[in-house]
Amino acid sequence: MKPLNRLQMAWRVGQDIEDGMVVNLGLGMPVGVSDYVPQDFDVVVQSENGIIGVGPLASANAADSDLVDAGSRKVTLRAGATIIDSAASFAMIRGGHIDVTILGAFEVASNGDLANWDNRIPDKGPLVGGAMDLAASAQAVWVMMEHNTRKGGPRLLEACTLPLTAVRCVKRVYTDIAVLSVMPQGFLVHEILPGISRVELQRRTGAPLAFAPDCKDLITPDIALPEA
Amino acid sequence: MKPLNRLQMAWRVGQDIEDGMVVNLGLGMPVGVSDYVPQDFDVVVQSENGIIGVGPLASANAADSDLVDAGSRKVTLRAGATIIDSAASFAMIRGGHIDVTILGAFEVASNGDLANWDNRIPDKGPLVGGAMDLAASAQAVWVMMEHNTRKGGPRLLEACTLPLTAVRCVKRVYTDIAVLSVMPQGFLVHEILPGISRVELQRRTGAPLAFAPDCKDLITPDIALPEA
Amino acid sequence: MAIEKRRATAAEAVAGIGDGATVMLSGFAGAGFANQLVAALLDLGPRNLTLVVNSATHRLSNTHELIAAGMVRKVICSAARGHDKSALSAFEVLYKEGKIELEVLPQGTFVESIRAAGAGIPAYFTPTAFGTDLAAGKEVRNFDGRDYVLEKSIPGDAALIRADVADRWGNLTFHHAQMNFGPAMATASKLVVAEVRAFSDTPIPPEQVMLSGVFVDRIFVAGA
Amino acid sequence: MAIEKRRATAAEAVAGIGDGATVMLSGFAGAGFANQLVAALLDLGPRNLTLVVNSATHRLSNTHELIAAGMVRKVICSAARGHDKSALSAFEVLYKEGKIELEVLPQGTFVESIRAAGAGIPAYFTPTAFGTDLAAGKEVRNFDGRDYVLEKSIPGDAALIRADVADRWGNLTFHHAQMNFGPAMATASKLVVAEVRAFSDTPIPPEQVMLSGVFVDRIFVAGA
Repeated sequence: MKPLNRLQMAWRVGQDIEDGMVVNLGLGMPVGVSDYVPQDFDVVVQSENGIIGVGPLASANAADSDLVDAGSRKVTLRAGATIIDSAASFAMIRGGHIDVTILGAFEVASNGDLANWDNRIPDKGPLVGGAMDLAASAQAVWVMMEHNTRKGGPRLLEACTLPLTAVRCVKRVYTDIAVLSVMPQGFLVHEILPGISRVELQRRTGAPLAFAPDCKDLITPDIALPEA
Repeated sequence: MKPLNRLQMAWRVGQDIEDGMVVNLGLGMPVGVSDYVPQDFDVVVQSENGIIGVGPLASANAADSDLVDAGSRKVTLRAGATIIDSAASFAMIRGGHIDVTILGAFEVASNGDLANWDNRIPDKGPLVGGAMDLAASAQAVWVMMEHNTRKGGPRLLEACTLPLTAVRCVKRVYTDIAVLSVMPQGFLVHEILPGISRVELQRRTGAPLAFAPDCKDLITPDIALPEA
Repeated sequence: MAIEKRRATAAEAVAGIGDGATVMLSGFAGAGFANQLVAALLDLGPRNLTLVVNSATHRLSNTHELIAAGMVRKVICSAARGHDKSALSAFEVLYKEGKIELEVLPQGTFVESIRAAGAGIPAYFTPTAFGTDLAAGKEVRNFDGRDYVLEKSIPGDAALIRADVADRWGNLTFHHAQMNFGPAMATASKLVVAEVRAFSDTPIPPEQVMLSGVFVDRIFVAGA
Repeated sequence: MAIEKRRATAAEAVAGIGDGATVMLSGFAGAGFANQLVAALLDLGPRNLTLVVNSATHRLSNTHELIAAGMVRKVICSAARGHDKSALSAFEVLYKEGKIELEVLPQGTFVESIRAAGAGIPAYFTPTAFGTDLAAGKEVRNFDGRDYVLEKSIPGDAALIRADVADRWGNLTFHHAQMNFGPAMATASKLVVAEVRAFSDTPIPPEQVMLSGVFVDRIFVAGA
C-alpha cells in the first residue's frame, strides 16, 4: 500500500479533532486538516494573526486582502467568529487556550522535543513566526510530517539534531506511514500502514518504538492530490 | 482672605489643564476639576474602570448603572469616548499614557513622595484601589489637599509619616492657601493666598520652602459650596 | 452537535465549583457584578474559597454574603473596605478577628496579574508599589534607572462574570463599564461562567464581540 | 481649539522621525501595512533606524525599500526571510554581508514585548523559546515546576500603523485582520501615526472604537 499523501494525512488527523475544540493549524499540510473536520462540528480554528474562527478559503470574488490567515491565505469567517489583535491572539495561545495545534516538523525526539524552524538556509535569515509560542503552550501539540527525509533518514529521533522549537511538547505524530504518540517512555505506535512491518517501521525510525496493544492498520480513503 | 473652598481649589487646578490632555481625576475633590475645564477644550478624562472620555454626571432619568466612573458616580460619555476593560485601562495608566493625574493626599514629602492611602483605620481593611498605579506612572502627579490637617499639623513634610503610595512622584501641590511645585531641591511656592505671609506659610509647612521669583497671589473667583 | 453553553439555571451554571477553589468575581463601582451566579454559589456552599474580587465589601455586590457564610478562606483584592463609614462588613468582622486571609494589591497589579495568568505569563515587573508597604518582601530590580517590583500571576479555578449579550459560541458583549475585570478574569480561569442579560440566537457580529467565546464555558441568561 | 490630528500629506504625518529612531511598522500576512507612510519615511530619509516589524521581507510591504536605501541599522522581527525561495531580499543581502543587525523573536514574544512597553512593564517571563537557541543568553527561572525565559519590553520612538476609519480624536477601527500589530505598537511608541482608509466627521461610536485615540497622534487619510 502506498504511503499516505498529504491530503490523506490531513484526513487522518481530522478524525481526531473533537467537537468544540479550539485548534491552530500550521502553514503547509496542517491547514488542510480543516477540510476533514465534520461540517456539523463547532471547531474554532484560531489563526495567530487574530482570527478566531477561520472559515473556508474565500472565493475569488469574495476575497478581501484584509481577511487573511497567518499564512496569507484569503479566507472567510465562520459563524461565531471574531478578530482580535496580535497581542491578544498570542495571549490566547501562550495562556493555554488552544486545545490543539497541528504543526509541520523537521524532527521530533522521543522526549517530545520539536524542531520545526530552521535558521540554517544559506544566506537567508531565520524565520520563526509563531511556532515557538504554539509549541510551548498549546494544550496538545500534534505533528504532521513525512516519516523520513527525502534521503531516507529518520525524522523521529532520540534527540533532535536541528534547532529546537520547544522542548518536551509533542503529544502525537502523524506520518505518511504511522500514527504515534509520545509517552514518558518514548514513542508508542498506534497505527501502521498496511504492508509495513513493525521491523520495517523501526528501521525507518531513529528511536526505539513501542507498540500499543491495540495497534492497528492505518487506513484512509483514497484522496487524490489536485493536479499540479 | 478665606482659604479656598474645595470648588475654588478645583477651579484653580482647572486653570492648569491644557487642551488635548488626558487626565485622570481621583475620588473626592479631584473629580470636581472637570467642571472648570473650558468647554471647548478636548480634554479626555480617563477613569480607571475603563472609561476613556468621561462626560458630565448623568441626569436622573438618563442614569445607567453600568455607566459609572471609578467612584461609582453615574456619568455620561463625551464625544469621542470609548470604553475598555480594566486590564487595558491600567495598561494605559502604567504605560505612561495619562498626562496628569490629580489626586487627593494625606501627605506629600519634599522629594515628591506621596501618601494618600491608609491601612490604619481601626478594624478596617486597607483600601488602595488604583492610586499606586496612577501615582507611579502618570506623566505628572498633581495633588489637591488642605494645606494642614484638622489639628493644624503640616501635610507638606520632609518625609511622609504615613504609608507611601509612590515615591518621588508628585510634581505640583494645590492647597487651600498655596500652589507649589516639587523641585529637585524641594518645595517651590508659586502662589500664596493674599493675607498669608511667607513666614506664616513656612510655619504651616513641615519642610523648607523656596519662593519662585514670580511668586504671586493665589486668586480665584468666589464659588459658593452647594447647600449641605 | 452544536456547541450549547447555556445552562437553564444559575445552580447548573456554577455546578462543580468545589472546596478550596479560587473564584474570580467581576464587578467594580457598581457595574458588572454577576450577582445571580454569586447567589447560586452561596447555595452550592463550597468551603475554603479564595476570592479574587476588586472589593471585599462593595454594597452592590453580594460577595460579602459568601464571606458572612464562612465559605471564604482568603480574599485577594484592591479594596478591603468600602469608602463609607458604615458598620463593619462581614469581611471586616472576620478580618478584625484574624479569621480571614487578605492580600491587597494595587488595582492595576491586581488586574495585570489576572491578565498575566490568562496570557501564560507567570511573573512580570511593574513600577507600581515600589517603595511602599505593598512591595514588602517582593523582589525588586532596576531596569534603565527605574525600580520595579516582581509580581506573580493570579490564576483562577472559576470566574463568575457579568456581561450583556451572549451567543451560543459564548461570545460576549459588555454594556458600558460593566466590562471591567470580566475579560481578564475569563482568560485566567479554568471554568468561566457568564451571567448575561440576553441571549442572541444569531451569532454576535465579529466586530461587535468584546470577549471571544473561546474563553467562556457556560452561559446563564439572567435578564436585566 | 478642537483636537486636529489629521495631516494633509504623508510627509507631514511622518515629519520629525529622526536618525537613530526605533520605528515600528504594523502589518502581517499581507494585511495592515501602512505603505504610504513607509514611502514617506523613505523620502524623509532618516538613517540608522531600528525597525520593529514582524517580517523583514514581506513582499506586500515596502519595508525592504527602507532597508535597501541603507536607512536601517537593525531589524527586530519574527521572520527575517520570506516563505518563498526567490532571490535574496535587500535584508538578506545586507545580512549576508554582516551589514545589518538582526534580533529574531518568537512572534508571541515580539508582540508581548511591544505590548509590555506600552503597558509600563519592563520585563516579563514567558515559557516561549525555553530550551531553544532564541533563549540563548537570557535569564531563565522556574515557576511552579515549569521553566520560563525573561524577556524585555520593546519601546518605540514612532509607530506607523494602518487602520480603517479614524475620527478627530484619533480613535480607530480596523478592518478584519488588518489590526494585527497596530494596537500594541501604538501603545508602545512616542509618536503614533495612523494611515487610514477614511475619516469620520462624527465620532466613532464608543462600542465600535478598536483603539482609543489616546494612543494616536497623527492621522493620514490615504484612501482604500
